[in-house]
Amino acid sequence: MGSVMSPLAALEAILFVTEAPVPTSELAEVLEVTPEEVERLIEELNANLEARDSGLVARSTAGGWRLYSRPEAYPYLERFSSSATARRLSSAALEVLAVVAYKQPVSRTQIAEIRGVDSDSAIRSLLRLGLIEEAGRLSLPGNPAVYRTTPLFLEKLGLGSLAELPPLADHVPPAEVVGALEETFRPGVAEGA
Amino acid sequence: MGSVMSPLAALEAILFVTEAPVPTSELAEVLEVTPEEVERLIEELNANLEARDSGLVARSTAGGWRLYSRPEAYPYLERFSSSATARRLSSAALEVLAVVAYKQPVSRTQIAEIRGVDSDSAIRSLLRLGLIEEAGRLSLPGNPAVYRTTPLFLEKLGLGSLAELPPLADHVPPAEVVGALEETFRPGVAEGA
Amino acid sequence: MTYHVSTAVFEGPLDLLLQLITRHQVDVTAVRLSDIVTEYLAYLEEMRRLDLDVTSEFLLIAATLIQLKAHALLPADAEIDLDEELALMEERDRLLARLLTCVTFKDVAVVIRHRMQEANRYVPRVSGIDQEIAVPAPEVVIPTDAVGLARIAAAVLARPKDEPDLDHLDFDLPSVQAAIDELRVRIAEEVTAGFDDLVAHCRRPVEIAAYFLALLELARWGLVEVSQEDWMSEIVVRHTGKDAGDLTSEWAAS
Repeated sequence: MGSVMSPLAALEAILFVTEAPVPTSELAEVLEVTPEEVERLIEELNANLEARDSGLVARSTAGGWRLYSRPEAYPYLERFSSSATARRLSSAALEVLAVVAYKQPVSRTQIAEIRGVDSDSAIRSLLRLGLIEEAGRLSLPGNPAVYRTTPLFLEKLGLGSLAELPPLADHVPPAEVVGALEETFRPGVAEGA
Repeated sequence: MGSVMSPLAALEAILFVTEAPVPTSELAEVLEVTPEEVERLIEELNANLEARDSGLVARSTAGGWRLYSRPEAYPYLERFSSSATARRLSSAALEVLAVVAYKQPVSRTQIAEIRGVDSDSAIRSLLRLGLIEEAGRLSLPGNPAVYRTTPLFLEKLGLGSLAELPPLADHVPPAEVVGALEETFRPGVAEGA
Repeated sequence: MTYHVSTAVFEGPLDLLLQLITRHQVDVTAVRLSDIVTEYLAYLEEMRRLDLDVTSEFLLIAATLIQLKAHALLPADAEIDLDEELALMEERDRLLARLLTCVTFKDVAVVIRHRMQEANRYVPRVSGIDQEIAVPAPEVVIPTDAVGLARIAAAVLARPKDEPDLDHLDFDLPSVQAAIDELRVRIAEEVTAGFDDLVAHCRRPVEIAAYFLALLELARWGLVEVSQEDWMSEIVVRHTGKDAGDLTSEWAAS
């Protein structure tokens, strides 16, 4: 084997060592080929991986490409090491994450207002896990920080961008639930039996 | 639940995610095959990698197996390491940098203790980017390295010396945690385990 | 009158209110306001008794609820103060809007969890570049200034160590339902088996506990008979020959 490597092999090596998804344009620059050629190489790589019964797959998340183990390998990885497998978020942390995802940039107080409960510990947890980050400060007393989601959040959700989040409108309660709630809290209606 | 995976594909996935070489015996246990079968599977894996013009190779080092990028990929990785993705500082790396800046010299274990999560990959990143460096070793079991910031770090932040770092006390949010600050970090004690 | 207040888990006043409403909606379409108010107040009382943190927010919502209830009880021809009426309507609308927002985000959080679980099964490599790259350190961009770094350091170092943060812990509890399914198959094949053999593959005590719970459930359904000569001897499990078809236990959901 000589010392020159095919662009296909070089692409795989880069997607292997990277610590975050790599945009197509950047891959094109490093490999000195066109972005179209990068897309074609990635297709070829995935076809090869599939054909050779590989445990790996190249995926596009957070606006870039990266190698991942196939989901079917997950049970083995769980058995192999607990650090390789993700920690599960509490429902409080998930709710805060949902609020930040759709309302960013959003402050601590605004999050607490929406959830109706103090959310500091969940926010700390998400900051530590790198799923949200500070996005500046408000010019209000105490200069409260506002938060936004990180590229890691997109990667962990397998999303290309925030635009791919499911529309919030799809999750507003259906009309009959809203109607029942309104009925319940309507003043001036005598209590029925 | 996904479909079942072949031991060959599972082996590749494990050698892909691992951060340290995995001994044959451990692979045998996780894959539920004999050690001889593991050796055979690794041979098959390397034959497959070669056949599909992969940028990766399974190699045995330090008593175990792991996937590595091929040496021929070096020129590409060199170019990649100065690309935007490779030099972007993650929020985890930024946190580690902040800890090292204010607590130097500080060890891997102490950093993990302070942050509450494993920080090895962030430390590696900062070392590679030349923002921190080894500052000696502790006389403790395993002789763990301690880290300090580099002149490049000062230059990047526009500081003349470490003495010009803003005092930490100015940025501790609530008064009651100030006391806990010193409590958090006790050199030597943290390193005990 | 007596109220049995179970130890429900709720996060804050909105969450409590939502849970009370959902519970009532199980059997009736329109929820009776007075039931909700009564129960909400009962919880408040219980929380005070247990010395739990009853914030002003709990009280504010209680006050709105009581006002709405009082208003609903007034005879239709009673004289009303228009200003008060409007203020109450505003309060009510605000409460409704908050409830709806809260429900919406709870709902979408479930979707996010699902997507994360799916995506989590794809594991990336995190070790970075192994080869010693012999080029000068690349131009790194530090996305903050010295003051920003001080702020980050202060925040990291101030993390309380005495209250362990359990928010991200995955207890990785074994599934009792899975244990039930597995035991049903095995006991039908083996007819008689010792409990120790049935759990021989378990690695952690908590897994054995899951199988034990599963065993109790199977015994309750009459699918197995369980005997033990004395408290130190082996638990013997015998198939009764019954097959109750597709049973779902209360564990199925968890």
